[in-house]
Parts: sequence; structure tokens; C-alpha cells
Amino acid sequence: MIREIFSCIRNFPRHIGTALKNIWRNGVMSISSIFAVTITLIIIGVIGVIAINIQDMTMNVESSLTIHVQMEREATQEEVDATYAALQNLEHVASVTYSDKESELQKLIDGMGEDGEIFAEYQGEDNPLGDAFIIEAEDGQYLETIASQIENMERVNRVNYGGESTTSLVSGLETVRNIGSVFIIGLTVIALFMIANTIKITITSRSTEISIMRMVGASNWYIRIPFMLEGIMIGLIGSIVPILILYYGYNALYNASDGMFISNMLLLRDPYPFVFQFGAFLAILGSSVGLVGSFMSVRKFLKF
Amino acid sequence: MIREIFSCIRNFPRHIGTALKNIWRNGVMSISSIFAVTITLIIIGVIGVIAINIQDMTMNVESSLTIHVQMEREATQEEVDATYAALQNLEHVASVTYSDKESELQKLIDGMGEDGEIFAEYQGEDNPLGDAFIIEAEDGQYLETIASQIENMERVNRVNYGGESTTSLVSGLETVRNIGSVFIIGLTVIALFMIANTIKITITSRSTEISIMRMVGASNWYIRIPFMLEGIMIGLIGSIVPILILYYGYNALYNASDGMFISNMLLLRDPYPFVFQFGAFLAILGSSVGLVGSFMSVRKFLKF
Amino acid sequence: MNKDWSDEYMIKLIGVTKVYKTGVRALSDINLTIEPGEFVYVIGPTGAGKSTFIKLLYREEVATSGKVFVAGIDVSKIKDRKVPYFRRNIGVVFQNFRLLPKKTVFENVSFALEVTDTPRKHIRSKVRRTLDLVGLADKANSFPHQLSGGQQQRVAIARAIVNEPKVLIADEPTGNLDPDTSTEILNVLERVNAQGTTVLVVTHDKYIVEKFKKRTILIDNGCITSDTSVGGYIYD
Amino acid sequence: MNKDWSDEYMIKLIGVTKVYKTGVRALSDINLTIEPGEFVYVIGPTGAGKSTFIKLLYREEVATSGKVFVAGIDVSKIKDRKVPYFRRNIGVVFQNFRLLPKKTVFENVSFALEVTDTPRKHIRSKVRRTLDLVGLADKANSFPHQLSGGQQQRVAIARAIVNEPKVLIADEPTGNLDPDTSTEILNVLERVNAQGTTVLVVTHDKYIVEKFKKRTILIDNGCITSDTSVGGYIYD
Ligand SMILES: Nc1ncnc2c1ncn2[C@@H]1O[C@H](COP(=O)(O)OP(=O)(O)OP(=O)(O)O)[C@@H](O)[C@H]1O
Ligand SMILES: Nc1ncnc2c1ncn2[C@@H]1O[C@H](COP(=O)(O)OP(=O)(O)OP(=O)(O)O)[C@@H](O)[C@H]1O
Ligand SMILES: [Mg+2]
Ligand SMILES: [Mg+2]
Repeated sequence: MIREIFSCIRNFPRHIGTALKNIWRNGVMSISSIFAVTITLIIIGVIGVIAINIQDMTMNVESSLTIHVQMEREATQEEVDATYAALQNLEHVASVTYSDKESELQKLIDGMGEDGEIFAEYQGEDNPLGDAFIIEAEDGQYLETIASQIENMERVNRVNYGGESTTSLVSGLETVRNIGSVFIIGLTVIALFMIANTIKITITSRSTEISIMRMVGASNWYIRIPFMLEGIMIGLIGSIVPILILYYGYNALYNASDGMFISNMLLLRDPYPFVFQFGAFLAILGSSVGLVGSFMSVRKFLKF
Repeated sequence: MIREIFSCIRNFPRHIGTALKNIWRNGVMSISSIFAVTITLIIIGVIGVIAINIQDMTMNVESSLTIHVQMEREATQEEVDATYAALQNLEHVASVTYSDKESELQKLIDGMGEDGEIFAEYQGEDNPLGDAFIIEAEDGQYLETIASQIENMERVNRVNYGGESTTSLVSGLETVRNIGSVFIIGLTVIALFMIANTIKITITSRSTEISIMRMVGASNWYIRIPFMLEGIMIGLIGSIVPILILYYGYNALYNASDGMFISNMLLLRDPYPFVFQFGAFLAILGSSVGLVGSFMSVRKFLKF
Repeated sequence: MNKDWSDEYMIKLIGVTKVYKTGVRALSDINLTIEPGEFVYVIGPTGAGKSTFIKLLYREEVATSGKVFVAGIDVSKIKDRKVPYFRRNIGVVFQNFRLLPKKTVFENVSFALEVTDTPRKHIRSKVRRTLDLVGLADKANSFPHQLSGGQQQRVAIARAIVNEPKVLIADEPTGNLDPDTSTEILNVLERVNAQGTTVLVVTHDKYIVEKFKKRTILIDNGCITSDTSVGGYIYD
Repeated sequence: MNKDWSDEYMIKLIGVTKVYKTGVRALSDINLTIEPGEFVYVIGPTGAGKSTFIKLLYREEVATSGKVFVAGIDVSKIKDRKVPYFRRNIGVVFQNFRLLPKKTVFENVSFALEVTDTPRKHIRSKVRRTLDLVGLADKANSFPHQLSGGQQQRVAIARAIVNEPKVLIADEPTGNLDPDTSTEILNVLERVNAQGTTVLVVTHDKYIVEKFKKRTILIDNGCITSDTSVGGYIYD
């Protein structure tokens, strides 16, 4: 074993040379493998970018969710103040904003669009609404606990978190994200099989070569290492185009859409350092699949 | 040429035999190609099913859009009746439904959820709303024309088509569909390249075989036909699993979700005959890519 | 196809030179005529250009300059698409056999008949008869990699003669055969020749050249340095 | 590795039988001892089992029954992973050459040295010297498919002898060579033998067996039917 490891280390530069030569001399086969890697990584890249952005958006929207606490119409100013103080002392509450009954009615009118104008006449003494507080949580996950604590307070009429539209947007995004995740994982697995498959074919067509190598006394590792390096290089070369597409494509998309998708609640992730991180991920993914793919494929031919 | 064609027809059974034998004897290579086809068609299948359903949903929702015509509060019963008649005479109008001011207010209250209850006291004489008509168009595309004609009528207060939520749903679906289409086309092209690529590799590894065939006097078509049949068969065999997944998967999905997605406005397409049509499409796609892929790949080796 | 085929020659080379892409000058200015029905040995030291010479005849390689006629056809003028039809006139036994690895012995031989549209009912009996002739009847269902070197060589011979070509070219047909089997194979080639086929045998085998005396062409360093009408080994 | 290697023999077969999956009985009950430093011809008709015999020695095939010892190692007991190390003791010239198609002549030969961890500075000079020996110095940068049959054969010989193995096995090393080159190659093999390497040559070439008289083993139909210590061709 030790002898083998030393031999590997000593021969490393030679192995790299062999790998490069093999890629060059196998022409069509190498190009095909590189092509398979390229396509696969493009698929993974596109889906990945979409997935990451949807995930971001969901989190964004979730974290922008607020709790709307509506006091009873009959609550006195003292009671309102006491509630204000109590709310500020709750755990995980980031901020509490007071909103009096007049501005509440105005918001209702605004929210209803044209239909709301009809209710403008109920402003003032006729106002059917009470004062309210808008609470931001430290994190979306605390909304429920906070809300249930507030519901037990006196003089609180109703506790609402998230306008109805926001909630449905979040649940929509979550559905898309969940379906998307299954899809991404599935597609990634499939795509990686694809690379491994292509590398397997190219290596199978070289089984004679491998058997001749064994015949003249090359140890299994001596045969395997150049193939593994070849796999890594094919993976790296194959990831160049996807990375370029990612870099230019994402920047173009970001600039064209002003960094948002449909509404300004759905923000795209900043291109930097995202494209670099994701690009590095693609390169690593490509080369490791190349490595594992060749390792597994060569294995088969080292058995006799 | 005529001699060649006759020779091809006469030898057809033999070519089929050759193709089957080749698939069998090339073991790993054939399995790899079949695997590539399978994976590719699964990708195309999944995306295709999603795309077709989104397209259906968009059309469904669009066609269920209605025009909401609100009369002025001061309009007399005669004026309302006249408008009713006028509306019914408009071109491309499928149906007109009358809805009096009381039911309009009720709808408003219902639509607002809990907030609406506050306005229940304004029912009766205080009702700030007028009578209304709900109009269905023959097709979504006529909505705009119809609406603009109605806007010019007397005593008409406001013309609205689609509740705000519906319109945004439609535009959302349209965005998804458009992004989806680009994605589908891109992915399909990529996937097809993938099949062709795999077939190319397998055939390249058999270039010696082809040159020997030419050497003993086999005409180009004689060599090519078995390869083409092999491609078709690989395509067909490779489409079996995707078709099964489609059949059982779609049925399971349909049953599990009661045929709808999120809300009952978003209906899934009926499994029959959809799965059969789409399955046939996958089989044809697989075999034609196999055919073209092998045709192109063999070509290269018939040049010397 | 054979309109301009004069009865005077089966193979004719006029000033043929072959220079490989690597710059190797394998043949220089070869002039040669072989008549229909002749039996010719081509001998010469290793690397002399013998295989190159016969590769020009069945158009695996194309002459750099000069003209090559086989069975009345100007070989350099054949379109790529037509090459297979041309090759049906020629049976070739390759130095490295070139059997189809995924086909059995029987299929390898019958393939040469199938491609020329031989009626199906004749194929089976013809192949059997030819395999008998080269002594391989019992190996019909083996694959090439399951055969010994000499057996593979005989399959190659069987494939070359099965469709009774006008010209039979054999590159070292006895290189892997023992003297007894070599003699048998030479008898087979003589029989084929007696039926009117022009036979060209490239060989190093002193034994057979001496035993079966025929016209012998000596190629050395890309040139024909000797051409006898009566055999005679020229080394030693 | 060579602990139990007795000096009495280099190769020893005890009751060796080889039956292929297809049911072909290629060797039956072979018993044989070859001493270190011997030079042995193996002859016999085509399909007799000669190649099978030597495939057992370098463990391309495994004996169905019986024991095979080479350089003191029980060949059937070597683990798959260790096979390459075992093969470093043996130089093999294959009947079908088996050169690496994507490597040049130089690389093909140097590869056999590289894998055995020969210091880099020795490789270049050793390969050059060996290519000189087989007369291929000018083809060092050619690829196998650019060589004539005889040239490929000599590359195979160069590769087999370059790392001075304990045993050299050559299957038809002169099958594609003219008598002059054959004689040269045999001289090379004798020189290798003189340096202490055990040499086994499978051949059909009556000429060289007669010229270089050595111990000759005749295999026929899977059995050793004759084993002389003085050469003598047994056919005719
Ligand atoms: N494809 C090729 N590319 C470059 N050079 C080649 C090619 N084929 C052959 N040669 C060279 O051309 C010369 C003649 O080769 P050829 O195969 O004709 O020899 P040959 O007479 O058949 O020898 P042998 O008896 O060893 O088979 C040799 O030097 C060889 O190296
Ligand atoms: N892989 C194999 N599978 C099945 N049968 C085989 C296999 N290899 C060889 N044989 C058979 O075993 C017998 C002996 O073959 P072998 O290659 O040892 O002959 P040989 O003496 O080397 O002949 P030659 O001089 O023609 O090379 C032959 O009948 C051959 O068909
Ligand atoms: Mg030659
Ligand atoms: Mg043999």
C-alpha cells in the first residue's frame, strides 16, 4: 500500500500529462463527455437559480409579515397605552407601531380601491373601527406564538397576521418551492446519472486499452488515476460554458428586471457574490461527478 | 438507386434481425443509450405534463372571466331594464345576469371576510351601491371590446372585468407559462441533443465495424438501415418507463388531488385520453430522435 | 460498370507513388500489369510497402500520384458512395483479419454474401461449403475472440472467397498457420484460381513460395526490384 | 513475493487442464517443467492450444484444474489486484500485438517501464536502446496504425523485453516478418536469453526452429506429444 501511494505521488505530473493527452487523442469521445457535462450543468444551473430565488422570495415575504392587532372600539386611551407597553415586552417582537382608528379606516378605504370611496362618509364619529398596532416579529417563525399570546390580552378585538393576499402569496410560493425542490433533486440526480453514463460509455470503449495496461504490469491505481483526472478535467471543461451562461445570463436578467420579479415584494438575489458562489458550486459538482463517474466505470475493468 | 431501394425492401426482415442482435450484443452500450432516452423522456414528460396543465388552467380561468357592470345608484327601474336589453344585444356576449343592489352589497360583505360584517348595518335604504349585471363573453379575447362598448352606455357607473384577484392569477399563470415555455423548449432541445450524443458515442465505438462492412462490399444503405432501426428500437424501449411513469404517476396525482391544483379554479386535465396521447407522443419523440441520431452518426463513417 | 475493361489486364498500375501524411514514401513509381487468371506472390522485407500496394488495389488508400486500374475501373475515380460496390469485385484477406467482433464465424462469412443480395436459400449452403473448405465447420457458431489465431485467419480467408470475387488479395494468409494448414490453404487458393479468379498473395513464407511456384514480385523499399514469371524466393 | 521460488524451475505445470466456457477442451492434463534460463520453442498445428498454454502462464486465462507456477508463484492464487505486479515478471509478445492504439511507439514501449516505477532518467535511454535493437528507432513517434504488420510486431517485442523480465513469452513473434528480420529478432531473443531470461517462443516457422536449435515442445490437440531437449521440427 505504502509503495503504491508513493508511486502515485511521484508519478502525479505524469498522470496529469497522460490525462490531458487522452482527452486530446480521444477526440469525439471527450467532446461528447464534455458536452454531456455542459448540458447537465446548464439544466442544474437554471433550475438552481430559480430555486434559490424562490426560496429567497419566500423567506423575504415571510419575514415581512406583520401582526395586525385591532383593539376594541370601546377601549380607552389608558387601555391602549397599557397594551402598547405589554406588546413591546413580548419576546421576539422586533417593533410595535401604533395606528389610530382614523388611519385604520383610511387604510381600509385605500385597500378596497374604488369601491372604498363609498365608505369615505363614515369617517369621524361614525368610524366603526378601533385603534390598532402593527407588530414585526424577529423572524417569521415566531408569528404564531406572538399572535396567540396577544389574543389572550384584554380589550384586543382581533389579531391578524399577514393580509389575506400576502398569506396566499406565501402559500403559493411555498407550493412552487416544494414542487420545485422535488423537481430539482430529481433532475439533478438524473443529470448526474447522465454524466456518469456518458463517461461510462467512453471508458467502456477503451476497455481493450485498460486490459493492455494491466497486461504490461500497470497497477490498478496507476491505470485509474489518469482516468480519474480525465474525469475531473472533463467536468471542469464542461462547466465553463454553464458558468459563463450563469454569469452573463443572471446579470442580464437582474438588470433587465431591475432586480425584481412581478412585484417589488419578490426580489432577485444580488448577482454578487451569488454568481461566483454558484459558479464554483457548478465547477465542483461537474468535476466530482466526473471523478466518481470515471472511478466507478474503470473499476469494472480492473476485475480480471 | 432503384436497385438499392429494392434491396432494402427485400432485406428488411434481415435488417430488423440485425438491429435486434446488435442491441443485444452491444450490452452496456445499448443499455446506456436506452437509459439516456429514458431519462430524457422522463424530463420532457414531467415538464410537458406541467406545461400542458398550466396552459389548460390559464385558458380555463380566462374563459371564466366575467364583466361586472355597475349601474348608478340613481338609475330608475326602466333605465336598468333598457340597459339589460342593450347588453343582451351586444355581439359576442354569451349571457347576462341581473343582480340587484341588495345582493351586490351582500357579495361585497362576503368578499371582505370578517371585516365586512361591520358594514352589515348599511343594508336596506343606506345601501351605497347600485344594481349590477354580470356578463359572460363567448371568449376571453372579446372582454375588452365588450367592456369598452358598455362604458359608453348611459347610467352605467363602472365596468370591471375580473375581480382583481382573478386578473392577477391569470397574469401570474401567464408568466409561469411563458417562462415555462422557454424552459420546456430549451430543455427538450437539450435532452434531444443528449440522446443523439449518446447514440453518437455508441456508434463511434463501432467505427471499425462499419469500415469492415464497407470493406466487404456493404452499400451505405445496407449499413445504415440496421443502425437506424437500432436507434428507433432504443428510442421505443427507452420510452417504456417514462410512459409507465406518466400513466401511473398522472393517475395517482389526479386522484390524490381530486383533479385540482390549490383551488377548484385550477383544474387538472382528465387523465383519459390525455395519458395515451402524451404517451404516444413520448414514444414517437424517442424513436424519431433515435432514428435521426443514428442516421447522422453513421453518416460520418460512410465517407471513406 | 465494366465497359472499359480490357481483357488484357485485371490489375494495372501506371507510375503509382504513395506518400503517407506522415511523409513516409511507401511506394515510388510502380508500374505493373497482372492479367486475368494469374496467381502472383508479392514478397519483400518488412515495411517494404507490400500492404500499401494492395491497399491501393481495394481503395483503402488512394495513390498520391499515378493511376490504378482494377477490373477495368479507375480506382481513384470511384465516388465514396460507390466504393462498396467496387469492393464486391475483390475478396481481401487482411493482415490483421478484421473480423466483425460481434458476429459469429458463420455470420461473418455470410455477411459478405448478404450485402451482395445473394438469394437467401443459397447463402446457408455456400457458407457451409466454404467453412468446410478452410476446415472450420465446427467453429461456425464461435465468436472471433473465441478462436485461435490460425482459426481467425481461416475465417478471413473464407469470407474473402465465399462470393467468388474477380480478384482475391491475401495479405499474409498463412502468417499464423502451421505448414500443414498452410499447404491446405494454398490448395484452396489454387482451386479458386483455377476457377478464373486472379489471386495475389503477400507472404513471407519461404516454404510456400518454394512449394507452389508462381509469378513472384519482389517489393523492396517501395520499388519493384524483381518480377519473375516463375517463382523463386529471392532472399538468402 | 518470491519466497517460495525454488531455483529448480521457472515454470511448472502440474496436471493442467483448460476447458473454455464454450466447452472446448483446449488443454488436457499438461505436466511440464522449464528451468530458469532455458530457451524453449512451443510448436504445433493451429488450434492445438499453444496460445491457451501461454495465456495460463501470464494469467489471462485461469486453469480449469491443475496447478501453474511461474517464478515460484502459484498463478491461480494471485488476487485480481495483484495480477499486474505478477505480470511485471513476464514479458509477453501477443499474437495480435495488443499495442495501445492512442500511444506512439515510444510511449507504448516506455509505458511498460513507467508502470514499474523505473526512474525517469533511465526510461528514455532504455527505450531508445530497445527500439534500436528491433530496428525501429525511426518510427518512435508513429502510432501503431501507421505501421506495417512487421513493424507492429517488433514494437510488441520491444515492449516485452524493455524491462528485462524473468520470463519472456512470445506468441508467433516472426509471423509477420521476412526471414532476414526474423533472424535478427531471434538473435535479439538469444541475447535476452543469454542475460538469464527464460524464453518461450510459440512459432510455426520451420526456418527458425531449424536454424536456432533449442528445446522444442510439440503440442497437439491439447496434449504435449513431444518434448525434445535438442530442436528438430516434427512436421513432414
Ligand atoms: N497509415 C500509415 N501512415 C503512415 N505511414 C504508414 C502507414 N501505413 C504504413 N506506413 C508506413 O509505410 C511503410 C510501408 O508499410 P506497409 O504496411 O506497406 O509495409 P509491408 O510491406 O506490408 O510490411 P509488413 O511485411 O511488415 O507488413 C512502412 O514504413 C510503414 O511504417
Ligand atoms: N476464449 C475462448 N473461448 C472458447 N474457445 C477458445 C477461446 N480461445 C481459444 N479457444 C479454442 O481453444 C482451442 C485452442 O486455441 P489456441 O488459441 O490455444 O490455439 P493455438 O494453438 O494458439 O492456435 P494458433 O496457432 O492458430 O494460434 C481452439 O480450438 C480455439 O477455438
Ligand atoms: Mg503488411
Ligand atoms: Mg495462437
